[in-house]
Amino acid sequence: QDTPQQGGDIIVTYKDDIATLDPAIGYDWVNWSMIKSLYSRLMDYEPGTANLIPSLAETFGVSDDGLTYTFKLRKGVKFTNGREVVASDVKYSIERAVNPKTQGPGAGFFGSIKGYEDVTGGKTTTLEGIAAPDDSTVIFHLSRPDATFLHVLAINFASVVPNEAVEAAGGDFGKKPVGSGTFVLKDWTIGQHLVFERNPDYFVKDMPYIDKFTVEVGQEPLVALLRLQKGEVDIAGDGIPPAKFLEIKNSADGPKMIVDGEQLQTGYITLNTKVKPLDNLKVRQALNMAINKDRITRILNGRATAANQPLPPLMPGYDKSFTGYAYDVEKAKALLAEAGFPTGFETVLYSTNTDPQPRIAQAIQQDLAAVGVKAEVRALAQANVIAAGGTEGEAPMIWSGGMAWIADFPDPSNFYGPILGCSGAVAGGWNWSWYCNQDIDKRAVAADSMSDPAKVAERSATWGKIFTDIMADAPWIPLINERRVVAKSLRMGGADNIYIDPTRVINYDAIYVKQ
Amino acid sequence: MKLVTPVSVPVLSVRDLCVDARTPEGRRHVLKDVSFDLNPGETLCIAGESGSGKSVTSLSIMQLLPKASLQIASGSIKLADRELTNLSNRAMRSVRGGDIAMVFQEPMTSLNPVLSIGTQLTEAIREHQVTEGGKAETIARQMLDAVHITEPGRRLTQYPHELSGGMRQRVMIAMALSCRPKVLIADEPTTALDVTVQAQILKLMRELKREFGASIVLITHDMGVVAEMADRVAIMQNGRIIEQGSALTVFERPTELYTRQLLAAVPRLGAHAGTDGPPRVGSEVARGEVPDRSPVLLVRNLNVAYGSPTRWLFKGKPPVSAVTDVSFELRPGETLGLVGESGSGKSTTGKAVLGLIPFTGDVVIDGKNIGGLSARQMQPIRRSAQMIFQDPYASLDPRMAVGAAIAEPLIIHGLANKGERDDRIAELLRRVGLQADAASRYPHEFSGGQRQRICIARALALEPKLIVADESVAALDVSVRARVLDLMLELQETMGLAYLFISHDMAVIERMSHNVAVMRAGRIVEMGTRREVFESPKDEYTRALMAAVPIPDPRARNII
Amino acid sequence: MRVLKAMLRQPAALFGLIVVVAVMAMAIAAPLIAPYSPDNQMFDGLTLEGAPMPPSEQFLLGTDTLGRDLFSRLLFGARTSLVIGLVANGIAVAIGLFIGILSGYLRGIVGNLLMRFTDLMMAFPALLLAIVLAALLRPSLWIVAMVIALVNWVQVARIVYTETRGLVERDFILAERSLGAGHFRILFMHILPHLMPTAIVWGTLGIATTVLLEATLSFLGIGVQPPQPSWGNIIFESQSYFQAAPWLVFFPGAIILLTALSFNLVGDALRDILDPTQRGRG
Amino acid sequence: MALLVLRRLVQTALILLGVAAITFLLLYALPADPARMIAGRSATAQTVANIRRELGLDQPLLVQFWAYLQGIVHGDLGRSYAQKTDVGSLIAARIPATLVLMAAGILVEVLLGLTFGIIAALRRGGAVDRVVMMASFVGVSAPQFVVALLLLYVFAVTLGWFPMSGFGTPAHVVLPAATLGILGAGWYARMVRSAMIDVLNQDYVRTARAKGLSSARIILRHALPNAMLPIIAMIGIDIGQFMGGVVVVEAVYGWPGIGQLAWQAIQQVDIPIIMGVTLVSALAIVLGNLVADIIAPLIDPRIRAR
Ligand SMILES: Nc1ncnc2c1ncn2[C@@H]1O[C@H](COP(=O)(O)OP(=O)(O)OP(=O)(O)O)[C@@H](O)[C@H]1O
Ligand SMILES: Nc1ncnc2c1ncn2[C@@H]1O[C@H](COP(=O)(O)OP(=O)(O)OP(=O)(O)O)[C@@H](O)[C@H]1O
Ligand SMILES: [Mg+2]
Ligand SMILES: [Mg+2]
Repeated sequence: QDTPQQGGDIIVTYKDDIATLDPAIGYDWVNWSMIKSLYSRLMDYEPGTANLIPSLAETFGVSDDGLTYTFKLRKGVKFTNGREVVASDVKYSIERAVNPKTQGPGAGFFGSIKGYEDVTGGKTTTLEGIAAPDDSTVIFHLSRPDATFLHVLAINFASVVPNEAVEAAGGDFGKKPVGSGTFVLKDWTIGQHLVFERNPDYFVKDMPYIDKFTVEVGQEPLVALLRLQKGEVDIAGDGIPPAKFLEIKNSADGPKMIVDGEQLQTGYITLNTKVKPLDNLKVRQALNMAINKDRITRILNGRATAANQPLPPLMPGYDKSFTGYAYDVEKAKALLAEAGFPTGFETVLYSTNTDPQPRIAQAIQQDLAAVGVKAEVRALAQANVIAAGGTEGEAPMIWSGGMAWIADFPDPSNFYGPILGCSGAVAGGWNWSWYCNQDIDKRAVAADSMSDPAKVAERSATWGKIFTDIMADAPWIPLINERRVVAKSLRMGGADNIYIDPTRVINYDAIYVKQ
Repeated sequence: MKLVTPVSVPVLSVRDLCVDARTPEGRRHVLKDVSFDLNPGETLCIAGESGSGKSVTSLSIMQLLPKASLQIASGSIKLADRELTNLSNRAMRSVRGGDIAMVFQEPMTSLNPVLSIGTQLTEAIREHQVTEGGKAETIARQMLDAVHITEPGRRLTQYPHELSGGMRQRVMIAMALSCRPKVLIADEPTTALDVTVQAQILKLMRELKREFGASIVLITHDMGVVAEMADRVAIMQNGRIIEQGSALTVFERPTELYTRQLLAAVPRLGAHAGTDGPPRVGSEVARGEVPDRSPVLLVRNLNVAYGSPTRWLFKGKPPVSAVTDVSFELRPGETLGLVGESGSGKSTTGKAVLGLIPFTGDVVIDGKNIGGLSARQMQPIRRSAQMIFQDPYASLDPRMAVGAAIAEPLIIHGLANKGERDDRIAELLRRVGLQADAASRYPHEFSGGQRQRICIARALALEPKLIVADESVAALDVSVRARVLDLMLELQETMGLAYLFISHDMAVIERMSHNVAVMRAGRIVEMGTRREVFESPKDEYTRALMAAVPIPDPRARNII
Repeated sequence: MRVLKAMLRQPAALFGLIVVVAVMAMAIAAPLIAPYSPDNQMFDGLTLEGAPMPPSEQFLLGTDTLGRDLFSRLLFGARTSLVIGLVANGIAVAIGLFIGILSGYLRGIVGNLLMRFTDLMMAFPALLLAIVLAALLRPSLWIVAMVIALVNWVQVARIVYTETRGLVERDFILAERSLGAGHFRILFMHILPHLMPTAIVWGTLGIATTVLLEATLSFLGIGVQPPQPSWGNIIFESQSYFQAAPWLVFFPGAIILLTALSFNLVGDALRDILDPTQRGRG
Repeated sequence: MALLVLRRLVQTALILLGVAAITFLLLYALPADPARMIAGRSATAQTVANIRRELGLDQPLLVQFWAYLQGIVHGDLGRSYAQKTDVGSLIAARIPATLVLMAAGILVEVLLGLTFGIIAALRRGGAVDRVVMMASFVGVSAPQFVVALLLLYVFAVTLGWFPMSGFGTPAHVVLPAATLGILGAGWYARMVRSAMIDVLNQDYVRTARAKGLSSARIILRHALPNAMLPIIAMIGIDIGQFMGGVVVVEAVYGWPGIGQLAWQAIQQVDIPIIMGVTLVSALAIVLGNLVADIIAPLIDPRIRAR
């Protein structure tokens, strides 16, 4: 309705401190969006959507075999230290992200680039597969076709950083970031606030809209919301705590303050296929039928929808027609009896211990009890749940809440490897079902090599089928797709989807202040 | 009983005062119809049985009764024409310290352990006389001087636990006198003082009276002091004043039986002149001739120094020598009387001899050198050597009933089973003149003299071979004292007990001792048989001591 | 018996005693009194929007955020919380007394070592210990009680240490030594009784704080595990609902307060009754 | 003298070493793997292994501990796993805020606790006493998070007297300090009352009254110092106690102290930060106790003599 305007300072709050703004290291949903705005990458997305667009790259081309990508850089783009961005910076930045010395979590994304193993193995520090023949050309040579490669170049780990600034920071680049993004970090008072100001030299005209945003950290969500209601805060980054949600939603200004939208998220219960009696398919199927998902969405005040497959509805490949396992207590009991557990069994359900996860775990517990399964709830700190999940034979069931899967980029493949593929079913992995189906693994590899842009739809369908087929083995109970809820002050403008941008969380480049 | 007609308007007038004690068993009368007047410039001495209500009377006047357990039931107390019993707290404040000052009976617990002597002295001065900072200090020093405390400057910076019993008492006196009160109530002010100092204090009180026209209520059991000081005398027994009159009348024509007993029991210095040992009390019971005459206690070159070892960040004070080169020996059945100036190191010697404080030199008890023994090794020795502490209140566990306190040594040393124990306790209490029901009461519910007897009973429970008795009869009225002393002598005769008997009362020392040692400034200045020391004292200080002993006869008053 | 009689004479203590007995009875008889199962997440226990229900005829004290009956949960929670408040706290006070008294009394190496050990324990972040235990042990009520006891004794020890240091200097201890009393006797017959007021204050105040500490531990994942109710975790789970559903904070808060207060009233009376210098007070 | 300071310093160092050793041991007993926390979900096993190697986590425990100790000796607390920043500077940036908060909290609790404890002791058994003791109970049994939110709601949101969040001006410190102090004040009031009642029954208080001193002087100069002994020890303890409260209070009021840092570090198993915060707080506690140990003899000369 209203059009974007230039200018304005806003205040954003978060509970957790910002760990780092180093794009090779930062990997949590809070710093994710800030890093996005501080740096630019070869590729980016259209605000509020999952549509890839060139960013630092002016144009790009892919070879027919899908193994070579050639990018032409935009001219005259400058780092905020004044130096122009050149092709070798791209090469340096990605090599830095892959280099084990950086201790970055994102190295694996670049696994398809030639020479990747040599760098991660410590043999060399330069990636054979990246070439910068001149200042404005970058060429990537892949060792295998990778349909997600353009997405990979759009994630934060592929952000371009100036070599000299990294070195000057002496290991503290995360606190003294230099990039070529929409914003510049002006001040960082540890534990208190970070001030971002617009980058006047940003290469897209009239971007961003706001002049400045201040991130106040250490702000309890409940208090942040009180402040937002008083007009002291513009965006409560952590969303609305359950205790406040209904009050705000039902208040007069509620609808204008709440941004509530879908995200690429699925919350699920892992059923450990290596633990008795969950190794029995019938048992897993029975459990899938035992959970009353609607009640759980009610506990969440309706901020989620019931899920029946691993992929979230927004993800390409989501199968709308798939019905999964419907809630049916009698059938579940019958299946259990068939499996040899007419009176149920005892098991353990892990969950993290921050609200509302223990509550959801208890709801699950009650549903399981209804079919005779006595599950002991263990609500532990996140790190301990992760440890239990990654230990073979340890955790029969884990409610993923809090660590539920949110896609790094909007591609269905991102929902497979670590959490359902064989590669994740190892000690220390994230495949807590310990589900490993070689056949499906092969199909996944095949789907990922369909890098031909023309086959996008076909590829999505292939992936979709993979996930619905996985459900036949029932390694998960897909539970809910939680929607993301952000609270903003009345003066904030912009469409809802830039506050819950599928690739950025909050898109600071696109939001604006009204009047 | 006829009251003496007041010459002028009394400064203090007590009428029909009744005080009740609240006990779990109900109310008990502590004072019954106590009446007396105090005229300006007059000294009223209250004497009487221990536990008869003397201290309670004085506390009532000050309105300082422990409200929880004692309450004024009826009666009036008038200061000039102000009624004190219903005075507001604020008004009472100016009365206390300013109009009426009081010296309490137990000096250890009556001084605040965490405040320096100087602070405690000057604050009263500042409270009642408008003085600039420096002057209060000067007055304080003068007052300490007046009560004959050595090195007053240093004392001001010391804390109560660093002073000897007598010094604490003198501090209390200095504190009371410093504001020149109209009425001074002194509850046993000289119990812990040697006679020379006592004489000086009494002189000081007389001066106060003369210079400022102060009136004095002096509570004492020392009939010598009474004779020396009193214009009028009141005798108390069982919570009542049974006799009241001018000093001469009471001393010469006592009407009550108790008064007569009291006067008869007064020991007189020189009463035992010409004999060597104490008189026999055990009639014809053969004195257990102790075959083994080797000393039960042998002390050689005893030295004790106080001072704090350096701890953490604090530098210890330089050690102060309290006892220097003290040597003596004590045989079974013998008593060594230890007299001397207050603060001369008597208590210190006593404690060191029992290994309660660190010392250097040799102490041999019953053939065993106790130097460097551990607590466990000391245990059997403790059985044969006991101490009666100078400050009875402080040496009793306030949370332990008296019966249990007396049972302590029996339990510790595994004597007497439970049944026997109760009998033993009752027997011990009876012997020191306390009722059997005392066993279930707690130390704070007793009078000073009663507590002292409890301590004696506790020490006797073990039937030790050696007892260090530190001013053990100081707070007892003469009749009880005579009983207790007789008891001690009897035990000595039957069991061959040896006593290290510390006292400042020369008459008592004369009665009890075989040998006498005189201490001054940490050293023994003279030692010999009783006869030698009493009849031909060599040391100048000893002679001064003898001369200062008050004579229990008002006609023989040396200074008026 | 004497103690009980004396206690019955004081109205405040009597009140405390009644509440204490009542709460204990409630805990024991919870299954008989509770209108619902404490774990039952009832369909009509939540509004359609998922909000808890305020107190009503059906749900005496309202429901919690999962639609369970708060009254029933509080009844069952009493069992957990009493164990924590009494046993865990009691053990903590006992250990604290023991260590504190020894380190205050003993001189030389042993006393010093004990105190330095206490210092070390005090300097050590207790919650960290709890977190690690949480990861290594299977959290259960008794383990929680143990952890709390292990964490809480330190402060008591420190206080007792200081007090003991003062007591040891008192003359009656010297007198006791002269009687030949052993360390054991002096410590436990003469020093310990003087520490009773402190122990009682800490013992009774500690009830409330340990009950809440249990809740904090729940939060760290070492508390009693859901759905087992405890007063602490009931209040902790729903503390941010103090505006939206005040009954969820108020009722458990009130019962913790009331219970702790009652124990304290009893403790105070006990303290006075045990203190001979207070005898005769009405 | 110098020797004694040295001795105490050595003891402090030993305690810190002990704390460091235990903490280190405990943290490595945790099943949680810091490398995996850093690596996140998308990381391959190889990435995790690389990170672990880079952090030195593949070394034997003793080697790691030794390296850590060597760092400490050089004033280096290591680098945060998650933030890749020098732990020392992270802590240094947050310490002042926590110190301010703690000091203010202690001030609040001591002032409130002493005042009300004394009043209650003087009015023992009366209505005032009852009310004060009830209030102290509410203070002790109220969960801090709730207290913090209530204070915030009433005084910042509704009345607007104080800012809701942040750090910097004196007005900012009022509510956090009050929250932190209320719990302690309850404790103090009880302890002070109990100790005061005891002391007021002592003979020397009677002596002071006999001198006609004002009640104020009797209470403050004569009774209080004697009653303070156990209280002094409490102040030392408080510093440790506050560490827990600080986490909650800092969170609610957006106070930039180390409580928040610690909390986040625990969630992320950021061992260097946990170690650093632990050591710093241990140091604070040891210093607190040291101060208590120094003050106690200043108040009680009898202890001085030992
Ligand atoms: N707080 C108390 N509670 C109960 N009884 C008490 C209390 N204080 C004193 N008494 C009793 O009151 C009586 C009088 O005691 P008081 O101290 O006045 O005796 P006294 O004449 O001063 O004796 P002494 O010469 O031994 O000091 C004694 O029987 C004593 O046991
Ligand atoms: N704990 C202590 N610390 C320091 N000095 C002390 C201590 N106890 C006693 N003194 C000092 O030691 C000296 C001897 O004291 P002691 O108690 O032995 O005297 P005393 O002869 O028993 O006197 P009194 O007849 O007054 O009881 C005094 O100067 C006293 O100040
Ligand atoms: Mg008396
Ligand atoms: Mg003496």
